[in-house]
Amino acid sequence: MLINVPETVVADALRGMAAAHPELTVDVENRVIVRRDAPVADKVALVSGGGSGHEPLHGGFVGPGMLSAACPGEVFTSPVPDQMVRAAAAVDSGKGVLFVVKNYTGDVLNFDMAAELAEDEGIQVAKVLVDDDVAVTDSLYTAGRRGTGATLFVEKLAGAAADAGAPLERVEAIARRVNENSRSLGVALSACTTPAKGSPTFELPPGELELGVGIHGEPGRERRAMMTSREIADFAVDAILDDLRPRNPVLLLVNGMGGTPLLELYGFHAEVQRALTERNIAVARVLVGNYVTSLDMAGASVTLCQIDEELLGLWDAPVRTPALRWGV
Amino acid sequence: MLINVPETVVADALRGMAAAHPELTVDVENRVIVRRDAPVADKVALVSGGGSGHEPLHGGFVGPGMLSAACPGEVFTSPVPDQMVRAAAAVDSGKGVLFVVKNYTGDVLNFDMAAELAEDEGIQVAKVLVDDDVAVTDSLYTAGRRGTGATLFVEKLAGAAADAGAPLERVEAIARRVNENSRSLGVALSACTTPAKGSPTFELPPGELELGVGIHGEPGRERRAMMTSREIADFAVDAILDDLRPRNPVLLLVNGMGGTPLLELYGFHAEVQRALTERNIAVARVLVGNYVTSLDMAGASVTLCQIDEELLGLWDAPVRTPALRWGV
Amino acid sequence: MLDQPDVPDVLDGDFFRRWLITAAEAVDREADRLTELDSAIGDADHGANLRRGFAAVTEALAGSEATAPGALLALAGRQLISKVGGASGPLYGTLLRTTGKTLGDADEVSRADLAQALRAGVDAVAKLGGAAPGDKTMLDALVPAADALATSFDAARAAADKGAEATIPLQARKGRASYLGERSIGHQDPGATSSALLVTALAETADAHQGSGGGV
Amino acid sequence: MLDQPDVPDVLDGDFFRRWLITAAEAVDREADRLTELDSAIGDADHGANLRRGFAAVTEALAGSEATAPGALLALAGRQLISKVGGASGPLYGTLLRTTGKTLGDADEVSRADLAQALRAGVDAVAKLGGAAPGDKTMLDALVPAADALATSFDAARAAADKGAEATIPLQARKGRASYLGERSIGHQDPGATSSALLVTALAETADAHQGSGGGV
Ligand SMILES: Nc1ncnc2c1ncn2[C@@H]1O[C@H](COP(=O)(O)OP(=O)(O)O)[C@@H](O)[C@H]1O
Ligand SMILES: Nc1ncnc2c1ncn2[C@@H]1O[C@H](COP(=O)(O)OP(=O)(O)O)[C@@H](O)[C@H]1O
Ligand SMILES: [Mg+2]
Ligand SMILES: [Mg+2]
Ligand SMILES: [Mg+2]
Ligand SMILES: [Mg+2]
Repeated sequence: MLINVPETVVADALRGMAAAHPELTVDVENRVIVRRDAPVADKVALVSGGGSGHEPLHGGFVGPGMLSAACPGEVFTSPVPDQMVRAAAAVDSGKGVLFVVKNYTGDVLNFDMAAELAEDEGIQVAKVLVDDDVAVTDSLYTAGRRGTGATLFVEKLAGAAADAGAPLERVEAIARRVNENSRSLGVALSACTTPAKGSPTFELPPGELELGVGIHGEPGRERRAMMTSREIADFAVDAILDDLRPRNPVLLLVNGMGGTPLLELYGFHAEVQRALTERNIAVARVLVGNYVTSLDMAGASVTLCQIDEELLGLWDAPVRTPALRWGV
Repeated sequence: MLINVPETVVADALRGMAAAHPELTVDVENRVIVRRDAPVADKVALVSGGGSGHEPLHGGFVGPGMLSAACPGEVFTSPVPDQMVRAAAAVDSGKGVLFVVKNYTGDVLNFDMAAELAEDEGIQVAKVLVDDDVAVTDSLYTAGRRGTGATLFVEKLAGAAADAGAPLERVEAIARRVNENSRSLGVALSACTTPAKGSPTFELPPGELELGVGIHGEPGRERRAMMTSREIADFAVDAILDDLRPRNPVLLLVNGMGGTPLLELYGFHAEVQRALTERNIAVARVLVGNYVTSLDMAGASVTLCQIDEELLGLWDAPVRTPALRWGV
Repeated sequence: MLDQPDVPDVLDGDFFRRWLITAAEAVDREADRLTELDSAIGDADHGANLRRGFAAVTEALAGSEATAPGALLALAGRQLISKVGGASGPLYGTLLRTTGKTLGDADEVSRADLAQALRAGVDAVAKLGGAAPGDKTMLDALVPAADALATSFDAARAAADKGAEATIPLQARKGRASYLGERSIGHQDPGATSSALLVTALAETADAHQGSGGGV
Repeated sequence: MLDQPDVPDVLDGDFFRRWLITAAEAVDREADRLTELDSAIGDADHGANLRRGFAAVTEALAGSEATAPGALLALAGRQLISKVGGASGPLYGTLLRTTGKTLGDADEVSRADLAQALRAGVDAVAKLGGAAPGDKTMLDALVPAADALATSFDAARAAADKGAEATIPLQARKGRASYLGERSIGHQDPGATSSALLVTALAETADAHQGSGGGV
């Protein structure tokens, strides 16, 4: 690994982010990444965060049109409440703060504690849980669906709504709507290596793959003999459409897990497009790249979000962050 | 690997690029990626290309402010003259075409042949060779320095000059100046796996690294026991400064080889910044990310380009491509 | 001694400090094993998480004048909440904070007091995380340990160890191991394992306390 | 036969077609080995490159009416230039095109004619790539093979094989193997190896030609 020691990986990365992005204020000690111009007057603020190792999520999505601040935890470990409270205080303009929380026990518990503490400090807080991963059954027998690729959609679309001046309840409602209309499925062609462990999180022999993986190097729901890009695309699209049958056009995210070359990811995207066309799903907008990663894991995930005119407008609205930028 | 069969990897990727980027015209059969609005009247055009496997280079740099067209070859294999001639014909407005060529025997020979053929067709062609890699001694005993990270600088700065209306000789002169003022060094923490071979291009035991690697999965100049991010940064910066002692501020590219997590790359960037500060090198602008990759290779490269006011202005000029975009 | 298997019974601030430090040492020693267990059915960070948290506890203890058992546990719990993150941070933090708060500000407490307070702490963990015994979580070690502590320190240790081991055949229903469905079967839960470490540290502290004459 | 070691000596279009197809088969069969050699000191694509190129040659031959040896080689050379890329595409393409052009439009040529034309082709490769024998490239097999072809097909085959093997101890001075400096020593050059394959295919074609009674 290209690191100094496992203990300083997150702090080192934050120093590197600070030097790379003058438009952000990076508090390395307290682990908070904030838009330099925060708080932006009269605007609802968005705060997200989670374990590190998913870069560019979330820090790379801080900026006009998206997040106001991000709180990076240790690798694959949710941040602590102190970070979120500090972030909320830094970005709140008085119009309130939306916490965007991926549905993992750790993230939920820490953000819940933070929301209580922030409210004690007089900050109005709303929360939205992202839980889009169809590999996990949402039942009494699980911690519920995981939050994965849809996080990008929630942060972008709710961020655009906040930019457009929507009040907190409205921004929250949009975030919830985006989540409810989004589904993802991920596959791993290799495990990933966390700095703390220093070796792959699980053994995956070459010639096999894991279907239905999350973004934390966990094994998936099922192991199979290697499939072609075409077969994986069919599998992922079917798994998603089993659960969400979009009647409107969709936003499509074909996301690399970190270790899959962009060359392969584009090829996989071609197969996903084919699979969607064959199933009569219209794609309104698409994003292909490494956005919600699992360190160096090889693999990819597919996320669909059914949209309407309003959400499409929010998607096309300008965004200016390290990892996502378009419009003026 | 996330592929169908090795033989269709490049074609599959081009189909995926076409579907992802409506602002590009992708000729999958003839393997040419062109700005949709080409030829742009009264503008010098830039054409580059090289083996695939380095994405987003070059196709991801096609667009306003950078390349007019790119020609992707097979994985790690330079494209053939037919592609370059076709690209030149598609983008030439009559003001001529600059070929940006990375200095590899294959690229040089194929672009040379293409230049002859294009000139036969009445297209004015100039060429610039990029050879920035200090790991290779430029002598009678080598094929000369390799072209690596500086390609991005050449394409961006010469592209901005062309956009600003400079004639062919001037665009060529700027490209040459950028190359002459740029130096790179790369390290590999793993080999990469090409689709055709299906296994790593060389054996690199965990706990060792290769110093002075190129971008084609070749072994480097030297193998050593694993070094820390800090040590690697010192090594790379010293190797570069041995050869180029900038008196002006520099552009800095901290480039991931593809398989190194962004988290680690940002941390490495922090160490490169420290190393430069300690050596009194001022950094004017910086780019951190996976821009000139070697498929799934873990590792990073550092590129410095000494700049003046003119080049800085060209750097800050707007660019709108899939992989690089800023300004209006 | 044979008829006094359960001394000491007067537990002062010193005892609680030593428990926490013994626990921190055990966590540090066993961190790799905890991470290994977490990599089988989780995300390979449990050892690193607790090591970081208990290092902060040790440091906070050194910088604090507190002597009351309740205050010490609450201090440790707050450190875990502020420094660990993940699922185990809030859960263990709540365990120690609630246990500490329940003990109140007495300078000395009995084993029975501790057993009762621990029970309250475990209940708070169950409430916060929504899990019950059998879900393959830390509760599978903590619930039987708190019950057995009413009998003796040794009984608590044995119950925690047994509870941790008993998670192996279970299918997880909470935490990230639950994502694996049936594939979570056959692996020991990392959180139950770390809970057993903490209870073992408690029993060892009691053993030493007794040896050093600190017991009744 | 013993005093006729060097038949055939009249080489027609059919002979050249069979040479190119035999070469294509050999390249296809040995592609993995070529790639393996290229992965030691290059970029692991030489086998795939030539397989792609010679598949295009085979296809182009099938679609062409050409019968003159020179035209057939030039056609093959153009295919390699248009389909291979990399260093070997222009170099092998130039080899065959120049050899073909030098043979002119005769319907039949002698071995001596071919030896002379191949010499011209090899010179063109040396000029294009700027390499010389001893630089650890395809020239280390091609130059001695072209010389020996003046004597016999078998001599050419032996010389090419020997030349390819002799690249092992050399340090590369051209192509991407040169980037490795001293680390290029100890590996056989992929391009010299593929050149030996092509010359072997030539000698095999001659053997079969003779067997089938096509010789003098
Ligand atoms: N809802 C819950 N209730 C009780 N314990 C839980 C719950 N969820 C997870 N745990 C415990 O937490 C442990 C994992 O802790 P850790 O690895 O530090 O956090 P994370 O799962 O966030 O990575 C599990 O082994 C389990 O014992
Ligand atoms: N300048 C040169 N002159 C002659 N042959 C060369 C030269 N450069 C490379 N070669 C030959 O080309 C071979 C490599 O071909 P190939 O792998 O297909 O191309 P690339 O090096 O572009 O990947 C080398 O093994 C060598 O024999
Ligand atoms: Mg975790
Ligand atoms: Mg090549
Ligand atoms: Mg964990
Ligand atoms: Mg090669």
